[in-house]
Amino acid sequence: MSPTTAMYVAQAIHGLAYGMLLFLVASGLTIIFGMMGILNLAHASFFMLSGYFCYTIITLTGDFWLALLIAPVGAGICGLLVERFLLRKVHVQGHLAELLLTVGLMLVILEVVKAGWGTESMMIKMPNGLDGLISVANMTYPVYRLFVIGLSLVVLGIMALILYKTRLGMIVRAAVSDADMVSALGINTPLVFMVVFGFGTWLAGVAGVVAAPLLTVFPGMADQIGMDAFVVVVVGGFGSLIGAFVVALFLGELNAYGIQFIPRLAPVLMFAFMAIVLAFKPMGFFGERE
Amino acid sequence: MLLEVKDLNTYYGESHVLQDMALSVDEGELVALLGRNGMGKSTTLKSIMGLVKPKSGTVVYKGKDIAGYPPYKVARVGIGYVPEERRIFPNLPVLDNLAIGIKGGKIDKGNPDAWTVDRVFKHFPALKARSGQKGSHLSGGEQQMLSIGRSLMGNPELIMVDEPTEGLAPFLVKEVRDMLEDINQTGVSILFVEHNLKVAMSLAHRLYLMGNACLAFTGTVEELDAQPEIRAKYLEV
Amino acid sequence: MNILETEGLYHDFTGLLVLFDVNLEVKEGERHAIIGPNGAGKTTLFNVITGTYSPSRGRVTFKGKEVTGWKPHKLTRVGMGRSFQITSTFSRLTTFQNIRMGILSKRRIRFNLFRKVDKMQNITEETDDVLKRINLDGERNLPASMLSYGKHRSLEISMALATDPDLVMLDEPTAGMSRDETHNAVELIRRLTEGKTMVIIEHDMDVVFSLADRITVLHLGRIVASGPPGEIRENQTVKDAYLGEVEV
Amino acid sequence: MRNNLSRWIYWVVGLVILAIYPQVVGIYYTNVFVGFAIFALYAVTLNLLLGYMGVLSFGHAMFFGVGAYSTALALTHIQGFPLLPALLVGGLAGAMLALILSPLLVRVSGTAFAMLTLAFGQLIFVLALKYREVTGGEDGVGGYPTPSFNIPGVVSIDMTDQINFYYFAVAVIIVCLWVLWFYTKTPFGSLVVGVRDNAMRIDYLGFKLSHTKAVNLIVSGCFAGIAGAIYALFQNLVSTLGVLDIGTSFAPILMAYIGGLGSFFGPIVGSGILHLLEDVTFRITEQIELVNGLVFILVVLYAPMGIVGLLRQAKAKWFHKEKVS
Repeated sequence: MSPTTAMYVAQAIHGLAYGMLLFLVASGLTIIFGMMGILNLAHASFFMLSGYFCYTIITLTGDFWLALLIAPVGAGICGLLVERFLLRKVHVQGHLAELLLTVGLMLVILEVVKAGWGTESMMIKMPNGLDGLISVANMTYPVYRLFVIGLSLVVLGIMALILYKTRLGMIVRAAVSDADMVSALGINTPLVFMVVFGFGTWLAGVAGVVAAPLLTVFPGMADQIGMDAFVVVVVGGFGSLIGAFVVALFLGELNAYGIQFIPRLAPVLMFAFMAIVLAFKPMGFFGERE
Repeated sequence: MLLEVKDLNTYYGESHVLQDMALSVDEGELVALLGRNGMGKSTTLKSIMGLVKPKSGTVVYKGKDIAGYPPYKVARVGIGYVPEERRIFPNLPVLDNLAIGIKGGKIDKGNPDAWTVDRVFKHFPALKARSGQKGSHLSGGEQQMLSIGRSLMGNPELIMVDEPTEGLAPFLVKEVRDMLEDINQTGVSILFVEHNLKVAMSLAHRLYLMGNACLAFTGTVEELDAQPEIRAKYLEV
Repeated sequence: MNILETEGLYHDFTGLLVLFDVNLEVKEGERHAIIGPNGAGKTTLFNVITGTYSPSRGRVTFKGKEVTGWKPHKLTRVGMGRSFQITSTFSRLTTFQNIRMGILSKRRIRFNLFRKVDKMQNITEETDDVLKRINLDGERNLPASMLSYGKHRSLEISMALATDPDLVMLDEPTAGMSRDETHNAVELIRRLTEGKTMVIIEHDMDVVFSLADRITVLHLGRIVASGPPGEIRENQTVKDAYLGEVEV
Repeated sequence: MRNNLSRWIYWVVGLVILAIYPQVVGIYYTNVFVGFAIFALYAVTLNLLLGYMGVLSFGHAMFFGVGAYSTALALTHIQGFPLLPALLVGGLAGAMLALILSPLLVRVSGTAFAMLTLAFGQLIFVLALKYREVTGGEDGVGGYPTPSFNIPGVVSIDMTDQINFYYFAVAVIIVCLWVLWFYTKTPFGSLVVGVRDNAMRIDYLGFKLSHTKAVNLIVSGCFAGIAGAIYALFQNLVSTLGVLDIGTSFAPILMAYIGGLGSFFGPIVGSGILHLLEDVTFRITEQIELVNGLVFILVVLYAPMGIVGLLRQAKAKWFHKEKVS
């Protein structure tokens, strides 16, 4: 294989890994939006928070796998609490109030993190065995990125199973189109909202831990992925998981190749892409409602 | 009394859309709620269901005041709701639409009277043929049947049906009317809002007539028939 | 002379055909009622004529000019006004402000940035004049959302008329009104549309037969009959399609 | 007549207070006031969209920032660029940006509008960061000359003097606020409110919805740009993180929301409250954003109608009681 091809393939894997991470973050965002109508601007903050949890757990125990297990759960619990004690209270005031509340939350989480862990970038070592390169068919791949892709696929699979094979999933899919009606059929929708919100933040948390060794942990670590996740949700269509998946992978690749060829314009490309899509499809590719 | 509503007051913002509303439904009864547009019929159902929060008043269901309960709790005490526009889940197949209505997700095997998918299909044969279709692919009449069937899956003792025949083709109007009567025969009480007077008068045991935001008349079909001036004032246009 | 004509109008919603070869003719100065059972396509026909949708096929001609696919604001500017079946006012604005919108439009005041609207004496006077004529001067400073149902409906109709259109399209103006309110609304409509052309969708046969010079019956997206009230009353197709059903 | 008289008295008293303010409080609070006034204007322009037209601009910093950068760049690169044109350049830049974006923005409302403005705001932020040779990136553009207020042959006032600048800025901002207030009272202003309540009906009354929205957008962008221009003159430094970042977009939303969306003056009150709060906070902690975040949360939870709304409620209650007793 020629070096150029190898480079293309390497970029593709980079893009795929980032796209998968992006999907983990965006999927929670889009389900929460679809069900509750809340555009959660603090969503990426949970991603970052989980990264810090991961750092602390690794510092204490030295075990990445333990961090992967616990940190996202910690982020998820924070999400549950936020839904239960803050968002639910302002639900009656409408979506603007909810949106602003998440803005406040975003600022608070950021400042709390800065106060608690400082503003330095902190390295997270890749777990043993995943830090090397693997060579297949004359080409080398970074193992960790393959691991990211694999893990994301597993999470994706579990999510699909829950969503399409369980009663909870059925309820969630129904609630995305009409939450009030679901409630009128005897389902405790406030509880479902809370669980889904928690699950969504857990997903962001998983992404946070997995991304930590790649991005390092610092207060700005959520900036790009948070913004990208919004683009994914908007372009893919509010509330559409399939849309989020397709667009996340596409953006991942766009990002990877963009950085390769036009480093300065790469982020611009993404926003331009979003503007073009919205100009023609204000609901996004797979969106059905405002 | 199965359901007894008293002094119910509901506001949308500052406008007082239900003023001291009162009504009752007995076991096995078929009760119609009539009135013109904008009088508060749908709001009455929504206030009972908890979809709109009433400001004051009592909603006593089987001896328990459920006013102000969230919708899911109202549903759990045994009230089914079939909304205007049907509001079926468009992206779910018919079977899943029905399954969502099952309380707790399991059909009570110990109860021989429990509603099952098969039993719903027996009442609405048209749905059976469409059981794999997505909700959005159904016709208006089929959606209405599905919406009623979905509420029955929760084994309610009372269902509240909002405008069951609205927007349906004439031959379907009669069909839906007959289905409601049929379901009532099985022991389910029904409170329904209807603006097709013919359907309402032929179906209901008892009627409530709403004037502006409050009750204007209550009685049997014969009693309303005997008072043409009331009918003229509140119903005919 | 026809003020409004449609020729071979078709419209469909993703595969579902709701208008089928509709040829409607409305003469200048006449009061034309469109009746038909629910789902016949009456409101869709209104929406296609007033520019909410473009028709899938066919032509709309207004005042001798082809206006197929024109947007609502353009149609309003050449003299078409409409009211809605579902009351559609500016809910947080007062009755006065609602009507004033129509007066501003009639006076072609759009991008005036140099005077306070409250200080425009002639606009205020004209608006108050309209309010008096529609018996809403007592509710002048009430937000539209606080009006009673009947008065809210009157406001809805009056907003369409405030722009002083040559052709008024009223979509079920008396829907949900009591008999007294209906009676008043009919009088109001009669008074306000003096000398104008009116097309009205209406379910109340008393209103239709007392108001209309000509009636068009729509059934399943097609025109099944069109003619003066007496003729329509006797038409067997119409009876089968529609009139037979509304009797209680 | 009496009403007119009392209005005059309010104006005169207000202006006298503004005139002697710097002498009374000293230079530090004079500058705090200028900061407050700039953001008051900026928050009012946001409320033209949010409170009047009913759409949330989530990237409003782009108008503010573009105005600030244009002024800063004009002053940096054009020798002897005069003061008032420097302000105009900022306003023009904001208006131009709004004009360019309007074909897209007028098509959407609700969440889509918020998202689209957020996206464009970020796009411009990223562009400014990347094109360092123009914008100076994170370091920004600074140290440009501050022109004097010059009417040839009549007067020349040195604007590097902070007291002088205070008078200049406050005068410009009062004029701008008055213009905007007048704008909301014009026939067109009443149309804008109509868009908020029922956008569809606007079209059926013969007004063109998209044009109406676009003009309001441009007015909002223009005055946000002017606010940015004053900021550029005031700070003598314009950096990406200072004028284009997401925090600069959130600030006016918070101000408008705290003050109350329903009134023209709400955002001004909101700006005042936040600036006071900031001043107090700085004495205790550096973490101004934490306080902002908490304020966001608390206001949404406990004062959804804003401070002006709370006052109105209290007033209504009070008068009600009075009537009863």
